[in-house]
Amino acid sequence: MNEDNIIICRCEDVTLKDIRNLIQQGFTTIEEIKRLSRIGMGPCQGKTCGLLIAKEIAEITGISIEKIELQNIRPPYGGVTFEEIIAGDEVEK
Amino acid sequence: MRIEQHPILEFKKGEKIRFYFNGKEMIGFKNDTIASALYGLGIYKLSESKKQKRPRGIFCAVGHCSSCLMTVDGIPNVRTCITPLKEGMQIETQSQEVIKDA
Amino acid sequence: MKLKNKASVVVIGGGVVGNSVAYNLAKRGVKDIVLVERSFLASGATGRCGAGVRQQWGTRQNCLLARESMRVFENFKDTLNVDVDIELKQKGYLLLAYSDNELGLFKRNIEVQNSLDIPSKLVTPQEAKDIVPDLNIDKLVGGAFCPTDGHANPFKVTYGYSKAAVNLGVEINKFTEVKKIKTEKGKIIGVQTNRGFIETSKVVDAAGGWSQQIAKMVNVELPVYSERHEILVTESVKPILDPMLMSFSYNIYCQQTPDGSFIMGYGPENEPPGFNTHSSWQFLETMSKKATWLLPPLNKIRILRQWAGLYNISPDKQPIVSKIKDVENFYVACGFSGHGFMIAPAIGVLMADIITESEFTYDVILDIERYKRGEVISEPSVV
Amino acid sequence: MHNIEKVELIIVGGGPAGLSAALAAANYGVNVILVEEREFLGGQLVKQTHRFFGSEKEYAGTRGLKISNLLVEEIKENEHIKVLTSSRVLGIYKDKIVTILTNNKMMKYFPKALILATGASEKFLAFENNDLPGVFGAGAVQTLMNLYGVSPAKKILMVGSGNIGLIVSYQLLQAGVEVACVIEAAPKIGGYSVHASKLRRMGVPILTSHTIKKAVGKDKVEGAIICQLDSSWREIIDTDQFIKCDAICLSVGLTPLTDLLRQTNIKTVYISELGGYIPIRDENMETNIKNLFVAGDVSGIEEATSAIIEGQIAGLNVAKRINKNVKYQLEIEKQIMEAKEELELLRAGPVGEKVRKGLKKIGLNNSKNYDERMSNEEYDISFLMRTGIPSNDNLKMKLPQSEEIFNKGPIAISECFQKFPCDPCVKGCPFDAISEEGNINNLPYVDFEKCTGCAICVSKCPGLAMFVVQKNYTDSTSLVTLPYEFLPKPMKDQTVLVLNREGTEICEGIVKRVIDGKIQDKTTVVTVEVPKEYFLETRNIKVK
Repeated sequence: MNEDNIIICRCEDVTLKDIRNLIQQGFTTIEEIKRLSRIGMGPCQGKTCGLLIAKEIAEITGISIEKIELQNIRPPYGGVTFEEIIAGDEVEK
Repeated sequence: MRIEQHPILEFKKGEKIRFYFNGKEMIGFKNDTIASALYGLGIYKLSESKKQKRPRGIFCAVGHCSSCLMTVDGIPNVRTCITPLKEGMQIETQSQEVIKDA
Repeated sequence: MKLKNKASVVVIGGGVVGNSVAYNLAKRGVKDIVLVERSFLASGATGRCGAGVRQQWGTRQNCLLARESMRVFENFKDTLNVDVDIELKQKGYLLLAYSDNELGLFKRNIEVQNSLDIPSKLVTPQEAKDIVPDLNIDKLVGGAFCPTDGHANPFKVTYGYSKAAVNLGVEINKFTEVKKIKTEKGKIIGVQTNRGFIETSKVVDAAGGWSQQIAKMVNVELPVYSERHEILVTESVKPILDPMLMSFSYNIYCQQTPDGSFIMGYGPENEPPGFNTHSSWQFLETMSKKATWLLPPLNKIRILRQWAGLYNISPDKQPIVSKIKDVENFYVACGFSGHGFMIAPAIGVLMADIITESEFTYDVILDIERYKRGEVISEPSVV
Repeated sequence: MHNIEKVELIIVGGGPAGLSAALAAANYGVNVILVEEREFLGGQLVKQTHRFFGSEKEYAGTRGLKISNLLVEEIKENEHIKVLTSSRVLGIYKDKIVTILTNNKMMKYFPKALILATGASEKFLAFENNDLPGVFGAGAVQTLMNLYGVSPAKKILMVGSGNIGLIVSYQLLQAGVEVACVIEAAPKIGGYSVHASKLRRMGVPILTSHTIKKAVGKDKVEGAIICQLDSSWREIIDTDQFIKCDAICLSVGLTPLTDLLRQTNIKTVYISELGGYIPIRDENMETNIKNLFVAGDVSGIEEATSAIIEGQIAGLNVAKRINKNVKYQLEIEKQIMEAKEELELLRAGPVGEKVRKGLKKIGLNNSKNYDERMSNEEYDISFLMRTGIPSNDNLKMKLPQSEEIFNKGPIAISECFQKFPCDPCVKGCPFDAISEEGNINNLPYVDFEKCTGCAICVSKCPGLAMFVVQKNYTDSTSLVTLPYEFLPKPMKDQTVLVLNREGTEICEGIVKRVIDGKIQDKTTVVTVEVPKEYFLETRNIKVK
């Protein structure tokens, strides 16, 4: 299959080829691949691409998938606008 | 394309909702989300991917994958698959110009 | 991948400073350089900072270091001879003054900056509005603007330096944590890591927020402490903010990156010193009020993620780039107080001068003894 | 300035696990805030038009969406439960504050306990053009069809033959969508055999050891290229095949949605049998962080029934901690024990092996040995699990051994050959003619002496695997009663086409009886008269 035409990260438009290149260059953690290719930085924060990349790393490096960690998840889950935050703080108890 | 009759479920189409897609007037139904209304009208491409401009449409329909992002009433990146359709909504395909300068 | 067990110098810390030092040393012909990083490269402050690149400083030497670093950023590929796009965006920094004496300070700084060919200038509130149409110029007294300041991708810069260093023979070891620095009669004999012992006589401490912990291994007390600074990133939207917006009095920095997302933060009040990098909801609340007052269109924009990193604060908020008298061949590059990324290229050159005992390329005084000599030049322009 | 609301229990997620956790805790006086991101409660349940498996005690035999309505009704009546729909938990912070986005405001809460029931998200698959519009997750197809009445396609390719892949394929047929075929990368079907048989008798092929290589189309799916895999799942060259379709449905597995969970410093571990990275927790569903519980698919992928029970266990444990009234403590403890037993029973049998193996890896190997309480008859269903069609040996097992049983009149035949926990046929038979020898995981056997051929079981069976046969209706014809859930419905005396287990037309038949009452709940029971030689092959009809 043509790796250029296989999308791993929908939010940031990253292909399987990009991911495999990075792994082969020695970036074998999702945190590194994220910083260099922006996977996991989009609105879905790694929900669709996380597992796929973990499997690629396991396949190419031989590390068992149990040892591969997904990226860190930080608040706010699903996003929140500045306005919504301010509105919440101004509600009088 | 709407399911007219179903052996298990009844789809009592709620009242009509008028909305605009890239400026064109369209009709959806009460209880529709933006994405389900568009899909029912045969509109599958909801946006373009960031870099390669590949067509993007509904994938998960439960608000997880962010593949259905559109600009709604001027607000970008709205997950249309979980946003209820409302009267008069302005929906636009969203193709983000990525600023690549210097 | 086996760890080299003998090195001429071991650099501790895989951030942008550590990699810049390793590269610049190798460029001077120093052989057998080994860099050790306990996690992945740029996993510390480098990878968590706002990554602005600014030349508008108050002290002459900071301006000098920033200008020299900007030259590297401007032709990164040729200087380091690596094919890495650092996504440099040069749409300037717009500093905002909310009092006459703050504007006066900008004026004096601009004189220093212009004397070093840094093209900064004063701007009136209206000129500021022309640069940032959505800016709320209420209460704004004036500002300073330098068109060549901007933003670079911190990960790409770090990986660029590390690639260049490897090309010159440096060994980069990720996931390698320093446990002990062995000394005999006050002389360094080697570094003990979780992956083995490296025999060396020279060590460079570029461990960012943990520099003081590394220094303790050779019982040196560095006059620095670390504190948490929080930061957030929004979703990507169409560009509405070209320059980095920054104000010391209003205490904020805010930048729209090439990708279209905003990165912003502010200097926390009464943050206890320590190594805590947890996020807080209080930060979201304060940041929201500050940011939307300054740039109203932010109201409708979604915050995607918040995180935190460590500032390594020195007494005068100036870097400490120096050898340590009591421990031969132990060098430190720390205390960047939140602006290490933007001057890392020059810091690497300076540290290479110190280690190879050559004549300083830049006329700067950043040695640790300055505190004892009382030559403390405090740098006002820090958020 | 910081208005923080102190509360007792926050439950995140309004699906089966969250609903049952809320009810379990609120029934013992705990004040619950149930937070649901969508504008409706029920989670994925509301899209499940099929009848559920499992024990009748846990709603088995009822359609998914009805179970949801039952639970949601109870929630509405319980004044201890405050429901926040269209609300999303944003953050769980170190200082135990939980921020929730509700009616456009970020509100702050300080809960004593937290139950995360955030369910699962669908796995994505790497093949060419996998981001083309028209490539859907199975949940998306169900959402469009069953929630919004929008048809996802005219002709669709189903990738994956787990229960979801099989059930969604069947629901697609009901919605009038043609299913080109179901492809499965493994050499055998993943889901229950009864679901596969339902598809095969509608003429839908199931291709094992096949995978998708490419979606074809410019702005929308117009077709797909599939290929064959060898035993180690590698592509066999030149086995590419083009499938004409205008949508591709991926149901290649769910993975726990642990995003919120991983904001805390909870320990997670990758367990392939449970769908991916799961939180470490004890048998009371509590994680390594005190008072932080998990329930449902987020704690490991299983089905809705186990999610409901896990929700009960988590809810009851919170009640035990918050409601200090000694009077209740014993009662709660008893209920927790019962729920754990129920769960263990549900996970018994060969089908539960994968889940048990996964749970064992995090130290939850349930002490009781399942296998000895089950009948240990061994029989080979490998053909069935590869094709969805029972072998002749399988069929012989369920048929009467002597000829004259057929002279007695109509008798029920169960084509359920796989041991999994399910008992609606046993519990539903008014004449106690069907038994599983006391263990829900055993195969059901019909006692032909007691069976009157009343066909109640035909509409009760969640797998539509019960049929009634009257071989000697006349000397040349037989009557076969079968379940039918499609449109148009047949009418009495109408001539229809008769299909066998592979969906091929074998003869014509005359409809003698159509039962479509309330008890049938939309599984129409059709009795058709067929030539006697086809009395054992008649499994479906096509109304002209």
